[in-house]
Amino acid sequence: MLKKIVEHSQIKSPWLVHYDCGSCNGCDIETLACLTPLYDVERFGVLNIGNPKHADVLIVTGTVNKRNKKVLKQIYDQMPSPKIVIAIGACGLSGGIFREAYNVVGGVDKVIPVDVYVPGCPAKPEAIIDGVVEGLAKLSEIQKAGKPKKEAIAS
Amino acid sequence: MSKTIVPFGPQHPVLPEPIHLSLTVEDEVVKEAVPAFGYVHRGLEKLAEKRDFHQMIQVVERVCGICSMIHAMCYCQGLEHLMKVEVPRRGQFLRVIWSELHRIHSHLLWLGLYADAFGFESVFMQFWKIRERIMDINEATAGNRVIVSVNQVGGVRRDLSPSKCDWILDELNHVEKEVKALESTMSNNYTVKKRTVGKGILTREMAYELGAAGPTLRASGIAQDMRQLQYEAFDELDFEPVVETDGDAFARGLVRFKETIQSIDLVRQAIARLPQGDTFVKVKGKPEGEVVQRVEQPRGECLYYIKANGTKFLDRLRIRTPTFANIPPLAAMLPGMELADVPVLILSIDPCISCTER
Amino acid sequence: MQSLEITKETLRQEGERLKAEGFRFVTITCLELDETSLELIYHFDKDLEIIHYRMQIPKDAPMPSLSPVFFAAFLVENEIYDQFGIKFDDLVLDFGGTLYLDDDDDITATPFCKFGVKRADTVPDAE
Amino acid sequence: MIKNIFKNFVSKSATRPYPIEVRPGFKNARGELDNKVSECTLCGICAKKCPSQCITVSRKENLWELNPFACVYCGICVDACPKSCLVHYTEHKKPARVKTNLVLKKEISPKLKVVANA
Amino acid sequence: MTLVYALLGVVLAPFAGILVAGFDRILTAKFQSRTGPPLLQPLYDIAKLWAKEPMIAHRFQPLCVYIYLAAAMVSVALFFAQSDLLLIFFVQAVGAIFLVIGAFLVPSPFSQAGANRELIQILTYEPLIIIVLAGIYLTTGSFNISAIYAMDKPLLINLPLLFIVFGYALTIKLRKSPFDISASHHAHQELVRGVLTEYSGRMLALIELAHLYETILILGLCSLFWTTSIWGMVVLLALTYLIEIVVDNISARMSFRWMLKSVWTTGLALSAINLIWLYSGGRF
Amino acid sequence: MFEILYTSLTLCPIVAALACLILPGKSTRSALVGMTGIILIASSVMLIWNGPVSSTPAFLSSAKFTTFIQIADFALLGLILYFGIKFNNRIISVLSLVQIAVLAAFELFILDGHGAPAGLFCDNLSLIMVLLISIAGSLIVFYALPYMDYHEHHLKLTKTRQPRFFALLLLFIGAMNALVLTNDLLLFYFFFEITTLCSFLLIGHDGNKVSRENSVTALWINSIGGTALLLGTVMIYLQLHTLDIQAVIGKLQGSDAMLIPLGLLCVAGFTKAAQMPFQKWLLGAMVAPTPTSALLHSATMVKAGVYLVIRFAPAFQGTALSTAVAVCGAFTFLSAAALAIGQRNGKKVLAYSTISNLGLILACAGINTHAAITAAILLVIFHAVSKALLFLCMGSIEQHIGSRDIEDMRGLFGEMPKTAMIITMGILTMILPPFGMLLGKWMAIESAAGNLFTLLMLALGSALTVVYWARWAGILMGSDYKGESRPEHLPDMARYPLLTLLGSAIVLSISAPFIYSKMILADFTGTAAYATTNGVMANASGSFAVIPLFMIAIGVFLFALAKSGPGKKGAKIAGPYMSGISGEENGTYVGPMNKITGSVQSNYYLSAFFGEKRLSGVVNATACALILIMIGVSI
Repeated sequence: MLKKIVEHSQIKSPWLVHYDCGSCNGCDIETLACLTPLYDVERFGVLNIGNPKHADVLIVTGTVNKRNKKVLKQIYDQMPSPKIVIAIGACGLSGGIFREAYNVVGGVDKVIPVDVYVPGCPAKPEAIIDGVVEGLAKLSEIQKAGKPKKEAIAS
Repeated sequence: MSKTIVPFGPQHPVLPEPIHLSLTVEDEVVKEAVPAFGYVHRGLEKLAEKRDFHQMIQVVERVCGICSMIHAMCYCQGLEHLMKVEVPRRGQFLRVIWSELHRIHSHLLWLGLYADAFGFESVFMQFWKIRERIMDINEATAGNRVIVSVNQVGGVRRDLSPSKCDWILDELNHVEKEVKALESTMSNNYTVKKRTVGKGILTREMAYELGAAGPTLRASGIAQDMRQLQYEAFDELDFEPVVETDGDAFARGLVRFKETIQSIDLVRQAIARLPQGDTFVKVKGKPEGEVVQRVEQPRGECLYYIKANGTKFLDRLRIRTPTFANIPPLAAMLPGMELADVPVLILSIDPCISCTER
Repeated sequence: MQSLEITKETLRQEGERLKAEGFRFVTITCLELDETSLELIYHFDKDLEIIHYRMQIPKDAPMPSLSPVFFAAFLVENEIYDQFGIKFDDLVLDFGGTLYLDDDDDITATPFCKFGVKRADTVPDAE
Repeated sequence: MIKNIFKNFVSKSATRPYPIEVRPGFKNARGELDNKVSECTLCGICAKKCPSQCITVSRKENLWELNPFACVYCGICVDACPKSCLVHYTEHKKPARVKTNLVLKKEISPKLKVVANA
Repeated sequence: MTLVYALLGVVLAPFAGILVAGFDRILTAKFQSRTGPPLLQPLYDIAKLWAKEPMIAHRFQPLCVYIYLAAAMVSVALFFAQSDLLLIFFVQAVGAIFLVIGAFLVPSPFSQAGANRELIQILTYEPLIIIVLAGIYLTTGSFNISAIYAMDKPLLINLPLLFIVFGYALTIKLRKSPFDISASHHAHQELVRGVLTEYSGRMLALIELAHLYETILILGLCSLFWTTSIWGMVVLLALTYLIEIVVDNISARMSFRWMLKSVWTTGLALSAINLIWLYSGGRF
Repeated sequence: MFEILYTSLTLCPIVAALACLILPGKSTRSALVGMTGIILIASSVMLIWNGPVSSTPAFLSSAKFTTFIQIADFALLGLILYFGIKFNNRIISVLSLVQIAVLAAFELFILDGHGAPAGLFCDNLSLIMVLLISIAGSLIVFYALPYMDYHEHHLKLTKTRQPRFFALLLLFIGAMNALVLTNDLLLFYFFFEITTLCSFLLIGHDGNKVSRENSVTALWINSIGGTALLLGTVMIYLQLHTLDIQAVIGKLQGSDAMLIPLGLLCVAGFTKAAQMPFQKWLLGAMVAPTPTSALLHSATMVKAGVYLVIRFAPAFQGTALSTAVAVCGAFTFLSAAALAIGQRNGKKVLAYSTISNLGLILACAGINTHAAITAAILLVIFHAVSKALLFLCMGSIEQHIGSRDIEDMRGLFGEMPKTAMIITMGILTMILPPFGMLLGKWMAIESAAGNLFTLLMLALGSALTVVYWARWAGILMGSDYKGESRPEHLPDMARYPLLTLLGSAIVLSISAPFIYSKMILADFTGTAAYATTNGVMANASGSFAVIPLFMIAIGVFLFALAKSGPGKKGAKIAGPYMSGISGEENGTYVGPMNKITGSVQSNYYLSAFFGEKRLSGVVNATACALILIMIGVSI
């Protein structure tokens, strides 16, 4: 019973931490737009909690560059499991149009494991909502598979 | 005294973008603020050597997702100057319409973030709710909500049908009404005034000397707006730069608020005077020579320096963005302010770090 | 694009004069001309009029900084140090080549130079 | 502000109940990119024009390959396509758990093959 | 009998707290033209946090958190046992202090600054609450809650200004604008989440739980202002909470200096007026 | 029996003090000091066993003794005059001359019938005081033994000055014991002046410029008190023709007459208790070696002033003077707490906290109801114990880290876990329920609810108190987790006093209901202020469940302790949140120019609100005005 409540809650209460990892702001503002009245992701219990130590979902927008890859890694490490990483936008997925620029490392998955890729340039709020839903679905599948909680689903 | 050093950013929930400030504070009063950059630096000016000058349009659009259209417009203007191409009049008007729509959406976005910086969540929600109408216009007219990709060398890629124009006007009426309903909050609310009036004052002289640009400059009483250069169709449109004289965060807020209304008016004027004709001309050949092109972005004066050598790859592309110019004023206005004011002041220059670092 | 010539020696002096005349510092553009020389273009603005000053300099020589005259110049000079490796003396805030680039990478490289040179002197006070 | 929030309170909330109710996309919206590969001539203009360089065309293997996770949805390729066989759907591309390229193989009709051989 | 009441209070308070917090979030959403989360969202949040991987930033953090929770529970128990108001308040203060100490433990600038701000918040509301309680004493002749229930007239009639003063304390305690200075539910402030920054997972769940207890306690104190009829009490509570949410939505967050200055001056002035009136024998 | 105990409590330390001066050798001295301490503790315990008593031993009434005291009195004043002239301080000289003149006139012309001195009086209040002075005092002296070695080692003295130091400490304790046991006003005055002189000498012990200046300050401020006390005594005698304290109180109880001399006595108490505006001397006293500060702050010196006011409180019950004392005390409580917030010098925080708490005690004395006096006495007890503890810990810390700055104590737990633990517990006993200090504060606030100004100031002051203690406690326990805390060496003579004091702070707090019913209640006539059933202290206006709360607190504490602590299984240790750029070391980050920067933390001292510079002037002016009003209402 208690276990059910907890498992249900884990899916009903994803708290976000958003890191702009060198994005052009396009995906950032679309991520922010998700929180605003028209998309209102708080319907799904999503809060932009801003602090990796409290967060369940890491939303990364933008290309990883040589300086912020350490930041990204650190934020990921500071999140307690279970955690989900959602990469947003062409840059976050592969480096997008900037792949060949000299200071760009590439997609987010070059630094940390990514659970869901949300394409778009920028990804629309609808797509981001789809991404979060997809991420939660993945979490729920892992719960069903009965993996021990400690194993970060992303790792 | 007791010194505290706070690493503010790059991952910090009140800063929308990764910039770092090492703040030395004493009892939360900032004594020293040292910025650090490079968290968004991609080096895209250098990409001009790998992408041809047409493809670079899409690259410079992504210098900044918020004023993407205006970046591309400025870049195209520069190339059109080098290639001696005249954009058809209709194309010029359409560029004005989209660029002013970008200004509206950027300012609304900023007003929301600004309210969020001083902890006024419901105002943030309101502005972002209104902004969605502009995003819808963008998507319906140009196919994408944020990065519209309408520019090409020689004109614009999309056209507006008369019915679309009417619909835009209708939506803009709504926007104007809803924005004006928030006017008293932005200009009269006690808590808002307490948090912004007298914060981060840039005097007229300081603002000019530190090279501030855009609303930051105009809030200090200097009526300088690159649209006065009358590029594109601005020669035919009535507009006066919005100026405030106090130079504080409140004044900068007011300037952007009024500019939002002004831009709505400019879009209306442009739609009313929209001539018939082509939207673009075909361009041939390769650019050669060098040019400096300036336009007014939502954040201020943006400067493009383009040097071309007659091949399809540019020799050098240099972008001086408004935030780049506004960082020194920001560094100058932070000391003496409270830690709680830091997000407000950072927001008050409307920073676009991805512009700054490119 | 019309432009005036300026030299290292007259830079500060000219800057002071422009400031007194009410010019605003806009930016500096750096170009690579060939293997050994670079060009700096200083842009100033007054009442929407923009003027340009040009200066050709060798790659490895340090430059006087304009930032003591125009504070706003510190950022762009740091950027040029990062990208082209020109060292500016008397910078009011010296990032020492780490404005954009990171330590563990090729901080000594000059990513914007086609004819890359090793930076003569690297981070000033790195320990 | 009081007036404003009470107005919000009494009127219907502005929220679009997205995953439950999906709003139809705008007519020209640049959503998912697809290739009606049967009409494609594999000319490679799209690959050349693409600013993100996410399209690869291989005439040898008759493959048209798109990396939708690097595509910036600018629509240049669609505009440039001489056959108008590239389309943007108005719906956005759905998120995925693994990155896979869109690989389309053009079935070469025997007749064309003969021409090619000749 | 009092022990039974106290135990019941301790058991039921979190559920009531969840409902209150849930309504709060829905109402806030409505005021912002949003749909808002489900009613039981606070429960989901706490349950989820409870199941997160345990992670602490300092070895004594759990100590501080458990004491914070225990203090909140004991003060609620004392409240339902109709005990001494001052005592309840002091016990509650233990929790507040340990929350601060816990935040001080970690060498993180955000939690340290949050702790300092939290102390300033304590500094701001504590005297006000003591004065309000003294006002209650002056009206009823006792600090015991039972004495209030023995009154035949609601306290509010004699303590209208002190109720407003109490409202300040309420706003600070509920972490609502303009006083969401040291911590807030969303991290949209300069200190990330201030005091709460360094707590995570299970510890944060316990803090949220303790916060629910505190909410119930403070609403309970609020209910004392109208004890003569149950409807009066309900209406008073509902109205007060509604006003809290409205104020939250129509004001920006202020700085702690402003809070200290303005709340002390207006709060003390209001209470002085009300108290002088009581001292001079004024009674309805 | 009582006479023997009296002798061993007063004479024994004085003799031991002389012996300290004469006998050479460190080990002799240690033995002597240790023995005296043990005698003191044993005697005080036996005294309490003996119970309240009032007697006039024969030696006290002997003419020789009287003459000896008279001569000693003049010698004392002469010595003070000498110091006044030596340090070129006009106030001291003038005041001591005034005192000599008044005393001479008094003894020669007025005091002819003072043949039979009033003797000794030992009620429960005195008993409590004796117990505190003897036990806390002895513990402090024990602690001083290793401390002074280190101290002198640190000062690089060639010739030890310890004989003088320990002699003064013991003399001080003896004088204090005599002070609280005497029933004769003139004798009281004599011992009062001895404590003044002792404190002057102890503050100036290190002999450098700062300590000399501060000792002179202490002397001139306390001379004001001495003068006021003497004038009050003379005026009382002029009207009532007796110097018997109990007789004086008995005659004055409930009357409005004679408020001026009582007012003067209160002023004397205020100066000794370092109340605003006389606080300066106690702050200056911080330059002395820490055992001195501990002694001055906990059981002796300042408590003499408080004792004086509490002793005479029944005499002015219900008068305007009483209200004035309450307001003055409450004002000191508030303003000293505010000033403490602006301080980052740990010793100064402790000093302001002492001043503030004494203000609270005096405010209770001024409120002057049965409940309030109970609060005052409880506060005296708990404050003495906790404050002695805090000062001694502070001494250890200062010797270990070489700084008094609170900011330097960040993460002290990693450095000296035992001391950090003890001092944190000590701080918690100062501010948290169910410990005694808070019980006292609860009683004080409940008693003050009838007095608007007192109430407002107590409410504000108690909030301010929480701020400065809590932030200190917080940073003490913080530590870098990675650094293995190394075992800390505390000398036994330092550790046992600390542990004893901590233990007694807790045990005394638990037994507060018993202390009340057994020790305090007996001094009052009429109905009890509090009923103490089941360890709950309750009356009509409220209740404080001391023992039940303690049970819960101990249970929770043990549970919580079991849940935390080092190496708790399962829990991952995460570094602090640094906006995503933490450095390798805990609490550092990668800042601009890729430099590893320590993110310095510090508390807020809010000098704009609570700075000494900003507040002192206003506070002193207000306090002066209040003191004048206090004397004014007496007229």
